[in-house]
Amino acid sequence: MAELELDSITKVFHDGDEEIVAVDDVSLTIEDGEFLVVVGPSGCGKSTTLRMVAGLESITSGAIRLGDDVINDVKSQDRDIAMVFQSYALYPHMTVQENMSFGLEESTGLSDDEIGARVEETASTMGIGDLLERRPDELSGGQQQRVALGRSIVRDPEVFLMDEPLSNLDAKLRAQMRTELQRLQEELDVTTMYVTHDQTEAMTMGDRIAILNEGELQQISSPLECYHAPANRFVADFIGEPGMNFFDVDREGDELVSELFTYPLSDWMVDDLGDTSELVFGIRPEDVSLVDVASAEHDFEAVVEVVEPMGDENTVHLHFAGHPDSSIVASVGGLQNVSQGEELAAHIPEEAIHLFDRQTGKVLHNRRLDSEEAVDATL
Amino acid sequence: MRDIFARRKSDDESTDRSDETRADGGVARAGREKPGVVGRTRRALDRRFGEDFVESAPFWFPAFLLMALFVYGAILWNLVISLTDYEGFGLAGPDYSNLDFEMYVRAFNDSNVINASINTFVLVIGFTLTTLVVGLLLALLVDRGIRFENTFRTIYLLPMSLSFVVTAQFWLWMYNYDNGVVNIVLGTIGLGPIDWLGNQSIVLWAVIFALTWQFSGYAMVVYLAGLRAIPDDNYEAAMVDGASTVKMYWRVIIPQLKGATISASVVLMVFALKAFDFLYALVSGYRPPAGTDILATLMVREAYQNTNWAYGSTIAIILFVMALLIIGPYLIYQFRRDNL
Amino acid sequence: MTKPDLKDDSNDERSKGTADGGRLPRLRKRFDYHRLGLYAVLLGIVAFYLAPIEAGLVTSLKTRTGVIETLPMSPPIYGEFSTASWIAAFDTLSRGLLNSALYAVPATVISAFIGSVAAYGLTQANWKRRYKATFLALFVAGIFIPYQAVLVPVTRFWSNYAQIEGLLTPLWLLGVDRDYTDLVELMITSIAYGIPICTILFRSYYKNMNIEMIEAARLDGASLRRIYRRIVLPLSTPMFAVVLIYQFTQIWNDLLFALVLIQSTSSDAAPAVLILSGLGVSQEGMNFSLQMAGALITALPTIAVYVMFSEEFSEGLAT
Amino acid sequence: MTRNKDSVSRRRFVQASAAAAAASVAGCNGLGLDDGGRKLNLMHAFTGGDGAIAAEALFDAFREEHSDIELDLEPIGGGGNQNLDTVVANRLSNNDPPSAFANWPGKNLVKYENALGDVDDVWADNDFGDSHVDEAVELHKQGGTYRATPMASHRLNNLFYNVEAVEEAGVDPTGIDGLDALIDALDAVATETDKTPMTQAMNGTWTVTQLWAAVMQGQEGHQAYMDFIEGNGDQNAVQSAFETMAEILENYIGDDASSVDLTASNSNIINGDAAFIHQGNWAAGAFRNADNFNYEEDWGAVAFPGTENMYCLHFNSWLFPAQNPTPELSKTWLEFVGKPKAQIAYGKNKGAIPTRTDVSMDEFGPYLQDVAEDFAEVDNRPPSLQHGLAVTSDRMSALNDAISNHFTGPYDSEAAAQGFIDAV
Repeated sequence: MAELELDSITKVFHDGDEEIVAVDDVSLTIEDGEFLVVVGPSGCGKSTTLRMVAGLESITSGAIRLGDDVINDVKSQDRDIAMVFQSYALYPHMTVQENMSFGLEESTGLSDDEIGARVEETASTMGIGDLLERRPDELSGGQQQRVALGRSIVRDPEVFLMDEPLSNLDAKLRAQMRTELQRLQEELDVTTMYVTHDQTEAMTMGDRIAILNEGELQQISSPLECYHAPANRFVADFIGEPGMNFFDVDREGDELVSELFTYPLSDWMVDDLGDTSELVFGIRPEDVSLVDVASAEHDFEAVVEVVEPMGDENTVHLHFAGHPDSSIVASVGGLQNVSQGEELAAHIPEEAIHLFDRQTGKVLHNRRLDSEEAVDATL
Repeated sequence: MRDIFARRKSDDESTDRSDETRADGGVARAGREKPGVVGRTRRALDRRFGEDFVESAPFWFPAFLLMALFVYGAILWNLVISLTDYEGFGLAGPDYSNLDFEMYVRAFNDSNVINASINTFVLVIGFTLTTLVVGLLLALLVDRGIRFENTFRTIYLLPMSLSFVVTAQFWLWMYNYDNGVVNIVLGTIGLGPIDWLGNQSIVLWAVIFALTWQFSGYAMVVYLAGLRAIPDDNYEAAMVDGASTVKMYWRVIIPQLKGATISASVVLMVFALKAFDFLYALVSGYRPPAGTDILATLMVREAYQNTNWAYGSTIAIILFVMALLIIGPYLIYQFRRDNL
Repeated sequence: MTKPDLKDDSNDERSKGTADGGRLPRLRKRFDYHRLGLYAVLLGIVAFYLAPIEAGLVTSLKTRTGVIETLPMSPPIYGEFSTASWIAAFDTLSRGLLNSALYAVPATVISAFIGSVAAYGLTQANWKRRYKATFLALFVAGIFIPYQAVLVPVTRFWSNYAQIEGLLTPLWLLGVDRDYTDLVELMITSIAYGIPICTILFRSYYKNMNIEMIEAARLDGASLRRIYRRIVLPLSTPMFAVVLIYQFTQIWNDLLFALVLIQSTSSDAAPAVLILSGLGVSQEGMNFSLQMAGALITALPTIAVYVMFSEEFSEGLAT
Repeated sequence: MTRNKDSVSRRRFVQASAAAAAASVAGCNGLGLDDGGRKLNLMHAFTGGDGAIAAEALFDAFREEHSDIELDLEPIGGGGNQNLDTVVANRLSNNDPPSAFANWPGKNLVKYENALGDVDDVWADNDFGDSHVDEAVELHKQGGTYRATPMASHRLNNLFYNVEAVEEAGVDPTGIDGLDALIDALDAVATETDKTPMTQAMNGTWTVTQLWAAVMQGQEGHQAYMDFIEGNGDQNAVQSAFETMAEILENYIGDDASSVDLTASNSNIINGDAAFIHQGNWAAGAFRNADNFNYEEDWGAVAFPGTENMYCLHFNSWLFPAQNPTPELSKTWLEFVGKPKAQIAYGKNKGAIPTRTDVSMDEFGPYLQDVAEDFAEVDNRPPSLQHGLAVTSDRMSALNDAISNHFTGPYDSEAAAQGFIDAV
């Protein structure tokens, strides 16, 4: 087991005369035994990063260290890294047994008996002990997924890499495998780098998550931190479903002014903002509460457009009164009765707002976490 | 699928950046592979041509070398020989010291070459068109959900498995003046007999007919593959729109067979350029029946029978250029469609 | 080139008895007379495609007078039946059949193998597109060049620069005729000119192979060579069938290289097509019965291969 | 280029060492060691029918005399020596010449310039110069040196006929004394019988060129023909010969002529399907080998109309390649073919007369005896056009191109004549 360190790695692809920077100066460290989820929209460079770690792509600049060794120029087959692919990439002409033995045969000097024993042991841990003689095309998708995992685990590698391994499963199986993967990873305690575009997987599985966009690392921290204290507007937008509401605002003294509303700030807020006056105002839908009439200074009149009942909660799409083109989303309890066309007020608590620099996207102020109860109380 | 196309930058910017990171990563690079000559060359090659250029070389290089020597090296050598005056028995070999275009001048003034070029052109165009049309009709017939489709297809394609030499023998007999099937069949409807292989003005078409017999099955297979790639709903939509069968094929289906037509045409044209085997076997000699002399036969006759090596090479180059005129656009077409 | 998807389609949907007429069910139900006409046309075309072969077959089984006196397509049932032509043709050609097999089989196997390895290497190489395209274009063009353009250099190469007769001394010591030098030259030539098509055929197959699977094997610790040996080669079996059949037919059937490298039909090493090209045209005159028997004997191996593997054959063509 | 010399010696070294190795392994030297244990490699085109029979008789006679020499025979079929020439040309180009090959002497030697060796000693040692006909002496020399020895001679200006057919038409072949008379005779056959008046193998061009030479000689005379082959041809004469020929080919040779080859045309005479044929007298070999088809009873021969006083000359000779793989054996062979035993064995079976003047014609049968008599009596012995003696192979090829392009039907006499004049 070892620590995996990415030190300012960059990947440039060439397409004709054009250079495409797929991964741009990404540095991060995965602690020994840590489960890091790399997440980002498609095309953000997450898979390329993973493939550079695997040795399947060359590194344009920067260094990758495994333990104390730089592995930039170590061939894939010598890196002692196992990878689970989106397509599972099982060898179709081999039985499950052979699929799982292959890596051990190629990368270790173990005897056939030892290999057999290890394969059987791993297979039974994975619950595929009775499938050993079957070929991949005789297996269900979930079983193939297990075999692919088993094939990686049996090698007992330094690092696990997983490239969207669950995306080919149906929703239910995916949820089930998510938990199982977490359990396995904890048991095995192997450094793991897990790539996904699915934020649910990112939030639920990782010890930490790394968020990439356009090849650049946006933030790396625990899931909750990413959620509540995003480093920039992109992270705030990307994490969370439904996504954060954003409004362009200008700060005028101790007020935030947009064409939709004017939002007075308390003194403790003003201090955080420094000189920047062009801002983006952000508020998560669950932090918006709906009240009958605008009674406080952070209440704004709004009209309900659509209500999407989800059972435990309702997602409510509204627009500010007098601004039919505007839009704000609120998540409210499933039992709160809201109907289309209803005129009411949206309460946007000051404790819960995020403010970003409109130019750089960087966060200037994140919500206060200790005011959680206060928010709830207003409901 | 990889998600790589993240961001486009202008050249300048990215160069700056990589320099920058290189400076940053100085410590990290200390542990890398020692930059020996081999390593440097390898890295330079990989950087120039793409990743894995060197690593994959042991696999593709032997094939590439054999092909480079036997195909492209030989063509270049042939070009050089065509610039010499090499003829007769090569005890002295070609004299490479004195290269000129004399042979080309001779070729362009040689009525045999002009004649053979015209015949080649007629053969290539006539053969390709008839074969495509016949192949398309066969494909449309076979694609109509018939029973025993495999059997029909196998039979139509059967001649394709035969050697040109075998085909020539069969058609020599088919075209026989007194006893050939063709004349006997025509005789039953009161036509002929026709001297298919002896009459200069029709012999080329007789050859085209025989070659069509051999290759239309091929065109059929290519068109079938093309037809099968057309989604069923295209047929259904056309029928819902009330188009007649003929109109549906003409307006909806056939236009979608462009790709198949291009692939098949190129292959057929090149087959026609190579029809030497057939014509040789027809007479079992280097001079094909009058009226069918094509560049392929003329080249072999000049070189191997008349030992005019340089002149033969010159004709070969003319033939090669004709082939290039067909292959070149095809390759560009394939490149544009991302098939290369 | 067109993608080969003939096989799947025809097996699954059509020929396995879609009694309701496959793609155009409505048409079928509406036009049953047309259906009848369709089969009549199809059978007529069958007659056209089989006529030369049928005429050849019956002619080969007739006496020389029978050939002249009976209709060319009528079977030899009125006493003009004779197997003499087959016996004579086989006598003349048996040597050639053996020679053809001697070079066509190894040349087929070797060029297919080289093509497969090369295509594998190309698939692995993650090259810049423009180089890759150029490289592939060279291979594709290599399929299509008229061999006339290399004929003179190839003959000069073998006769003046690559004299392999000495290298084969052990063969001569075993009593093999020296004419077989030419056959070895022919074999190597056939291999070299078979490489472009073999490579491209395999490439079209490997291109559709799951790249992640290869990468998985890499990460499993296998070298490129081991990956080929243990993953790619076993998975190439269907394509090997296609390439071997196609290449074998091509090499067996080719006359041009045999003609310029072996030259004489009387050479001990003359392949079947070369002997066939001169068969029956002697001072004896055209003996069509003999020629037809010879043509059929020469064609027999390729016809047999074709009929047995017609699916693979058409797949090879359509690729 | 010196490289070729190197490669020649390299090849020969390789061969020699391989042979030496073979000999030492075999542990004996009974392999005919004169030329490093190699066989006498002979290439020829005497395949099928009378050619094969004559060749077999020839080789048997040689084996009788030289039982220690092993023969490695390479017969190469195909009309007019075409395929043989090609194979020989390639073997020579590839520095892999045969021991000797059958071919025509005369101008035909030009294309083998520098590729043929010196056999002056063969001629001198055996007094071939004295024992052979005069024409043979000059025609076998190139650059003042003998390059080949002759084996037999055919006559080219013949008109053969089927006796029954001409009788049915009421034609007396011996009375046909010119081209006009020939056309009358052909016309008589056409009107009086259902036979083809003249059978002509039109599936190749060589028979047409050959016929033209005969018509030229018969209609325009010996001198006009000689002028033509020397390059001073009179265009009118050439064209006039073509016009006459066009009249024959258009009207009297049958509809299927273009698919008829030499053997089929011979068969037409034998079967009685045709009345006349113009051919070299190898046709007589084919007639003789046919069952129940006898000279003067069933078939006859006259000189081609108008050429009664000529013997259009053809030689079957054996050429001696330079860089000879087996110089000693090859010379033994060339000596052999120039001697009576070989000339009788071959000639009587092939329908050719000896090139020696001292051979008894007893064994040759009545037809060839008549030919030999004619040979001795005629005033002129012009060299054959299509069979190598009169023009180089390049020119012959050009002549055949002209025939192929203009005179295989439709018949364009003017263009063909122009082509011929340009060719020589």
